[in-house]
Amino acid sequence: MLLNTISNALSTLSEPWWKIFYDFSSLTQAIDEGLRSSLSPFWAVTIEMLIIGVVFLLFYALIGLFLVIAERKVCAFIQNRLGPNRIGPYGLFQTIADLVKLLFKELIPIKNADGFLFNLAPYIVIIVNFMVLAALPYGKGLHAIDFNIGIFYVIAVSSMSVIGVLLAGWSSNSKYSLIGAMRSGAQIVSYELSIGLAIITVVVLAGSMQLSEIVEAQRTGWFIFKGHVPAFLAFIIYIIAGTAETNRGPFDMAEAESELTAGYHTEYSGIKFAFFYLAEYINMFIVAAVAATLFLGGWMPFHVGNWEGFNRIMDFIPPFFWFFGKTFFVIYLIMLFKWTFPRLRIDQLLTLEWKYLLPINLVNVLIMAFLVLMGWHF
Amino acid sequence: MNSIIQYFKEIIQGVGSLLKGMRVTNRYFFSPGKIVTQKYPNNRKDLVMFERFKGEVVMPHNESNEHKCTGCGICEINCPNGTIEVISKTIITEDGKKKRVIDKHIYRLGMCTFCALCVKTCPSNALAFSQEFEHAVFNRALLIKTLNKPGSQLMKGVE
Amino acid sequence: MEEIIKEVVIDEQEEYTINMGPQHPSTHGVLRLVVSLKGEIVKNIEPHIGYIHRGIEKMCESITYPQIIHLTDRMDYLSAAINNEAVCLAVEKALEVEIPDRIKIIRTIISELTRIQSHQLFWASYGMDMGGQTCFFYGLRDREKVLDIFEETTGGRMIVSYNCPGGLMYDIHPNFQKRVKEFIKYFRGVLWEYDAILSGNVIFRERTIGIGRLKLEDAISYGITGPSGRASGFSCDIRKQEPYSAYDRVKFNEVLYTEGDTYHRYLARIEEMRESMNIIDQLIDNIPEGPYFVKMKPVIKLPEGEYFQRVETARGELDVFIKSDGNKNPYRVKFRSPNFVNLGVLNHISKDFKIADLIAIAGSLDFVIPDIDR
Amino acid sequence: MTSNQLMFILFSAMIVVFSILTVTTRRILRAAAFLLMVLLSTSGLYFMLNYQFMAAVQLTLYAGGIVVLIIFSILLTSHISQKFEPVELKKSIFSALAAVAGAILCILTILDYSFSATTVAAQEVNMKLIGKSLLSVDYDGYVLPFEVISILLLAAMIAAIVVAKKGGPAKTKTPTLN
Repeated sequence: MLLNTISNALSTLSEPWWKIFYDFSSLTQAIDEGLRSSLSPFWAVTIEMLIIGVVFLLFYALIGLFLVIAERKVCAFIQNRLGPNRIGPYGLFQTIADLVKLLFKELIPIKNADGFLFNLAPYIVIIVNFMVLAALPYGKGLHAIDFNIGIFYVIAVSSMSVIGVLLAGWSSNSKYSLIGAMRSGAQIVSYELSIGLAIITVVVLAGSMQLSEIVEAQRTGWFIFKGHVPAFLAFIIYIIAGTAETNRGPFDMAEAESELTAGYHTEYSGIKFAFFYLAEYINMFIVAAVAATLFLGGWMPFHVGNWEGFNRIMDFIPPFFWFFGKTFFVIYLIMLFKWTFPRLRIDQLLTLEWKYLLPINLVNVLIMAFLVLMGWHF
Repeated sequence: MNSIIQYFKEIIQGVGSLLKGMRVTNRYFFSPGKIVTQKYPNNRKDLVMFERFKGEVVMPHNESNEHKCTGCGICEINCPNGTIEVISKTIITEDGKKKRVIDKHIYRLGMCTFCALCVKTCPSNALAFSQEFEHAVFNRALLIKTLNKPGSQLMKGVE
Repeated sequence: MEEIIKEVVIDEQEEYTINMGPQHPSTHGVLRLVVSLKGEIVKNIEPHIGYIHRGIEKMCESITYPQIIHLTDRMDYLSAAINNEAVCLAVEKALEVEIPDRIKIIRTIISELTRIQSHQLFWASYGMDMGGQTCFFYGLRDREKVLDIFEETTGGRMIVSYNCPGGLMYDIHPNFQKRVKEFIKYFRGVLWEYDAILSGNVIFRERTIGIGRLKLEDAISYGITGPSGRASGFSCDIRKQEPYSAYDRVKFNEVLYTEGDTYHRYLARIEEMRESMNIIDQLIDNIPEGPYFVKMKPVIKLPEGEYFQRVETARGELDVFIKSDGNKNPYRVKFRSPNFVNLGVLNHISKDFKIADLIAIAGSLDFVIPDIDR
Repeated sequence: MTSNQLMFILFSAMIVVFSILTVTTRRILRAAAFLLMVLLSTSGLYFMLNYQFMAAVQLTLYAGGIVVLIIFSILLTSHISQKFEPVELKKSIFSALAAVAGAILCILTILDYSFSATTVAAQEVNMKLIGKSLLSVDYDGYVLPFEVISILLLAAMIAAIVVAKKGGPAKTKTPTLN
């Protein structure tokens, strides 16, 4: 019945199917109308929620698996290696095999651990990820919720992922885990400031917190070009702070394997470990996606002034692909950080935040506000 | 004022050094020709080991199943950890003389440290290293090898 | 943040201990460090060794001199050829054998190649300790080329067993000179990457400069040798002080720094790779023709007495002491291994630093655990 | 029943259950975790009301800020094996009475107020409006409370630094953050 409704809805689409890639709103509206016409509002909403839930579950798993293999391949190429090359063409199914392995692995119970919190922690991290993913604009009209306060919501929700890490570290009843959790707590809490301020710089430029409006405001030019130096600085700071926020790259103090073996998830095994592992990659995706949305124009194609022909060609690439292209570019940057730099020490990490990023950021916001007041941006 | 200049100088120098490192890694990412990985089990056919590679000790036999081992036991004496055991037997040759020849030359690959003393000290050059390096077996007993082939004989002219 | 952790420690204890090892990613083997921590500050380190003790010195008493060589390979497996050389030199000294130039020069080249590959692995694993995993693969990529040279000539990659009393096991491979020259050319070309990725990196410098400072007098009194000692200004290069093999005929600088911190211990090794390449440059074209071994008696018996030989391995001074009672087996063999002595200073220089610094300091001392335990 | 009602019931049930769990659990970090759930459910209610700004503030300040702070201080001070003693009977009776009295008072007050059903659909609050009123000096502007709270927080921060510094400078060779 449900499938019928959806296929009916699809058949009412006036445009050819590939046009969907340019504007998803017609598709989503068609499904919505189809459901509402044949069902009571309660069931219509429930089914819509279910569809979105399933889509995000799939999306989450796919992105996670893809990013893991991507990271392994990227780091392999950086290090003059081939990377996974056994399972599937070019080893592309390696992560699926890994996932299956992790699913079947024993979940080792920890003596004297706080079982409830120990089991809860990975889910907190995962749920937070889902909540953020729902608010991102993936393409034109491809938006689960378009909040008025979009970007504020993203910061608010992502600030909670640290709780999962802290709980995991504490409840494992292991010293390595506890030190890892402490470090990551200090790190995430302080780098949130930088992320927030970098985002505020963009919000000042855009004049809105709604993600769809922010993207729309970049129709005439991406913010990284529009807001010249301050926007560029904010972008750099955002990338650095975002890398730190996801416990990655040179900032992976929380799991520093040469010091703390694996930090806060030392004691986790099997699928619960996989949750943390996956969450780290989804976090990276979120950071990159937000960077792409705020600074690189989201799903907006790249336009240059009045080169009509060039702009026309750019418009041919669907917005969906623009979004993911930009996101993966930022992800590549973040991976490059991780595979190039040695790890910082915990006090250097905090020095970097409080002595360098934060003051520069504050001044940067001021400059940006001044630019916007004077109307000096493009 | 000086400290402010210092502050920004530090930042610029730091970022510069980071970019330098990223240039190296980025360049390698985009140069797939530099990949050094060998796809090992796939390249078995054209994988050539160096001729001196110490894979395992073997006793070369010629076409007529003859080896050069006289059973003197010098390799056994020289082996630092008892890897080699030479079991000889006495046979009566055609002209009626008693002669000691090798019965079994036992080589325990699992204990070998590849010091090459046996190969080097062998007076008749009966032993050599092969380039075989895939030694993994499921049963440890398979690592105990008899180097002289069944029915093999001492090469003519080797004493 | 640090402050808070320091004062309100878990379970209201002042200090708590963490077992680092025997299995830990950054102890490079089976070293166990019992670390007392106050927050993240290291208060005391107690190394527990012996997890890989094989009794090499005792084993030497029951085997002949040529057989000892293969055991020395397995002490400091990264300086295998240099360890071999030490025993060979001691035996040759005892027997008063005149060693031809060809052997001396080949030994020196192999030793310096060993030193280079050891420092390459140091660079690789040190980068890994500091969290830069790419260093590990670049280091191993370059080391592979040295190992190929070894494999072609000696038949072994790490465990070479190339020296023997009276000379060498085999003559050098015909390709040897060509390949060594190719390697030197290649390695000179990629050494700047080492600086770009690690030495010059601001994060790395911040993490190592001024950390784990070892004073000159401490270096001398603890007997820290090798690049770690020379970074503190302790001129302890045996190659300069008691030249053996062909070191008296080459020109090279002893890498000396005065700072003695982690960064300079690291830098000393990088510079030593350059110096080693200079030494090889001077020798590689001047290998005279001749035999590759001196004919020795089939059973080597050392005259009664005590014999001593010092060599400079990649990690410091290796001393071999042989006491012979005239038999074909030594009466007693003692190795003064550099790693065991260098480990002794770890507690002294890493006190009051953070646990992350401990990793950096321990890494910069460049331990090879089998050499500590023997 | 509409989906709105269902969600409302779900959220309120979560709030009630987790509140009770928060005060009855004998492990301190679990209490913090349950408190987090309560705060999350509350912000869920705000989201239902389409009052997203408030919901996000609830998330950042309470869930992301206060609870993290609480958990952090628990991490620093208590060990995993610590449990609270069960409360004495007398104490629990008194606190139950106090709670019931408080609940009765609240319920009476709520019942006293006649909630007129509105037909207007919930509207999203304009962000610009919130921003302007936060910085306005008019009668309904919030600039004065905003500043007062800022000064209060500043004072608290300075006090925290002073308290933390009491032990004297750390005797470490590396610079620590202060």
